[in-house]
Amino acid sequence: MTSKEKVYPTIDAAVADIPDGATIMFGGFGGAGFPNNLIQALARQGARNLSVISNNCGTGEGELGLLFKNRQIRRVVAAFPGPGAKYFQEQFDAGEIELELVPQGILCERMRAFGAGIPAFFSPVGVGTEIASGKEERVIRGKRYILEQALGADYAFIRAYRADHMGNLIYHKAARNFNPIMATAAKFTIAEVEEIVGTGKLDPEAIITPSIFVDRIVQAEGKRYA
Amino acid sequence: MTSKEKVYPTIDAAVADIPDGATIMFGGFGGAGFPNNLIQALARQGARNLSVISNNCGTGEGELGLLFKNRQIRRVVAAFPGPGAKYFQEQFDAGEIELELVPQGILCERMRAFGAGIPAFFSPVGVGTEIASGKEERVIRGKRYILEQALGADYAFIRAYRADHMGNLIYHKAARNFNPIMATAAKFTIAEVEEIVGTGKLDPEAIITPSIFVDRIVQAEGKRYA
Amino acid sequence: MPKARLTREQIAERAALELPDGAYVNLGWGIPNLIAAYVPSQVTVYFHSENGILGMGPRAKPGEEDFDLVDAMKVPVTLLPGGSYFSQDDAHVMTRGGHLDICILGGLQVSEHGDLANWRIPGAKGAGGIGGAMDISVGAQKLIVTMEHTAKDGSPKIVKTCSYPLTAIDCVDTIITDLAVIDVTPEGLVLREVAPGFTPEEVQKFTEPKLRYSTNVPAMRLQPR
Amino acid sequence: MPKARLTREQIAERAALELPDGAYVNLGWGIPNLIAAYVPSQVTVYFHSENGILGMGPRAKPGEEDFDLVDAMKVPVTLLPGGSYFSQDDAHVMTRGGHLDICILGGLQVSEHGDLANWRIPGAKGAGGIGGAMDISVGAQKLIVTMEHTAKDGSPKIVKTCSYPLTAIDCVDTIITDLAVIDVTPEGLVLREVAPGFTPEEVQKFTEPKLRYSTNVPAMRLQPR
Repeated sequence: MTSKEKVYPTIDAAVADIPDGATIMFGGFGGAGFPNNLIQALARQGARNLSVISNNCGTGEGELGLLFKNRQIRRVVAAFPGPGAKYFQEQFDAGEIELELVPQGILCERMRAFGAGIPAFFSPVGVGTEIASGKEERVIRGKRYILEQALGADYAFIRAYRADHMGNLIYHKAARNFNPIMATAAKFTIAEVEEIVGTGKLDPEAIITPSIFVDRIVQAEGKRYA
Repeated sequence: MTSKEKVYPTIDAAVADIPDGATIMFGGFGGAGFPNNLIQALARQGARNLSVISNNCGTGEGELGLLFKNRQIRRVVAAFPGPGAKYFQEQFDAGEIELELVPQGILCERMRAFGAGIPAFFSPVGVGTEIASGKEERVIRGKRYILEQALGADYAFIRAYRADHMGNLIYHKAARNFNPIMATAAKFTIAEVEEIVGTGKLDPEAIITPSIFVDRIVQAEGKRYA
Repeated sequence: MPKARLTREQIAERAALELPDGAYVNLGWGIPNLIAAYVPSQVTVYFHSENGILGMGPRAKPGEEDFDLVDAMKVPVTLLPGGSYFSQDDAHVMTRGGHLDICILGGLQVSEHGDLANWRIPGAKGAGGIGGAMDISVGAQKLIVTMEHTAKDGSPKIVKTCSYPLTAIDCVDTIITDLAVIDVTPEGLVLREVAPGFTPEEVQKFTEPKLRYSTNVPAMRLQPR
Repeated sequence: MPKARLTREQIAERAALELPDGAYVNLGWGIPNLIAAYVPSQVTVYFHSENGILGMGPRAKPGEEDFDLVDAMKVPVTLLPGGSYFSQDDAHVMTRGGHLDICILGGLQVSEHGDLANWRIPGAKGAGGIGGAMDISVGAQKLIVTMEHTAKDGSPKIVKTCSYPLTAIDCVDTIITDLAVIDVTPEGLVLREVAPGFTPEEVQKFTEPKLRYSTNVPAMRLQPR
């Protein structure tokens, strides 16, 4: 029924056209909901000089770790790179990677703003801390706030539980995390999913990411946890 | 299991303590999802001098119309009061009601901001129109925006399909509309629902309004459409 | 006797040809609301309604209405397979966030700079109402306005500067009327097609700002090519 | 031999008594993570995890883990009846929007004005990480910090001004340590309880800013009243 076919035959095909220098969001938190198949395909594909937006920066070679190991990443926006992010930490210590550290909820909110057409918003988070450095501060109704900017990307790589052929998505438990918000904040969203079902098979009341936010779908392989 | 009992025995009991001068949000759009039972109970209860936030202002005596007929409302924030809002229109023409007209998406976004702890945000909507009057304008990354303020309320009166005893809610089709966002933007949310089910009976993946946003639940009677 | 302009249905029929396969689309009040019936059979588009529906289908048949499933005009509609429900704020993430490919709205006036006025007649009685049009206008990837070319008193609705309260500035990409298809470009208004039987010069007469056009302006298409 | 301060488990046990029936609660890393086990049986509270869980239950039993259901510390947990899943942005609508009744975080330093430092030790190697603590700190209706009263070198962690990078200013309501329960008030720090066997004067010695206290400061409660 869908006229623009969104389902891709292979994971490698789904990431084949990612250019060097792209900005990519990666879903996932605490080991759950990372698009590990897409990450591994991007490692094979070899795009370099990437900017990435992700809560974490991998665990060893797992999750985003592989892309750091391969030195494909130049710049990071993250809330908690993580002590297990061995390759990131090494390159950060060596001054080879640029890092913007963002409070986790503000990382979410800046992406939501982008997806919602809001260019900037005032926030109470980080007032009086080093996070406020260089940001406009304003008192609104008696409280101090700082101005935060919307955060978008060229691509979102996300992980979902089920997709239909039209691109509607549902997630699994706490593997939902950053995936839905990133789908709204990228120009182009690629989802790896555990199962692809016929259009109309998902409950329209329970769809979390409507098809309008999804450009490409691909069946994930076994590697749920990298 | 819930220690703070949220389920109220009658609709009148659920609105008994609304004070004069309260600011109340009302869900509903296009005839669907209005909390008509709560509205009618509030008419019986008689609170006056109310400020209301609602997309529409009623159709005849239906929906919010009854509260205007009873002259319980002093101030309105709305996107589309509606030509059928007879009592509102009469009192507006007579200068008896103060109206703030807000673009529909910005009405939503200002409520979401309040619920999300965001005091103000820049918006592209209404730039160069009378909506921009008196608002700060700023060019961000080459585009013009105006500053919009968060919009909260003392109470939200909402309509849902099913609740569990803990206060989790799901909705029915396009009757969802403003109800979930208002639940996040009011200090106190009262939901009339078609059915109350045992805690644990709603699919945790499909809950639209988590219990944290709901303070009081009451079984709706037959009057789904006023 | 004046020549016959297009009917409202014919404006809708022409506008339907602007919908590319796979597009996510919002249709506003008035003529736009007639367009869905004219989408060419080989084209699939997905209709968005700002009260929280994506993949909206045709109007519900009499006797099969669900009044919890209405469109933004309160009309009972249906949901197609693959459709979804969401809240009004999420519906406007889609409008304002630039996720809709094409939006088609009615118009009272359009300026040569692409400003749109469509929500209020100056001096009208009552409170008026904005609805979702402002959010839709600023966010649409492509905004088409469908309307009659002139007002009831014969005055042009395509003007140098809108005198009616504005909906959004610099937002209209294309105007489709009962006389013409006109693109708003940085160089001004470009006459792309004229109604069958009319000349560019005749269309110019009913249009306040200057139109640019080539020597051979084709007639408005009314059937899929 | 120095007197025995409370253990980390006893700090958690005391902190659990601050949870009122029906509260929505977020617990942070460290000592707060021990608190859930000590909630009195007659009290029901709902645990929030910033990765998108409300109504989080105990850790999953060995062999029953679902690694798609982990808490903010990557530990496989469970969901109680009435729990729900949502996205990370919605989870932080709850934190920042003031919807959580009580949040309990670990601390490196707390100032007499209620400023909290808990995310980075100055001069530490590596990139550091903020996580959700900043959002949680500014939004909590009530913020409790649980920590040891002094650092490993014996220096006070309750200070006039934090020297560590701040998490949030003016956010802490109550400090619960292995020596005391202290409320942050507009008039300064008020010593509410002292650890069994300690005097207010002894607690003051381990605390940089001046504590206010009455002549009879009760001992810290460790069981439900």
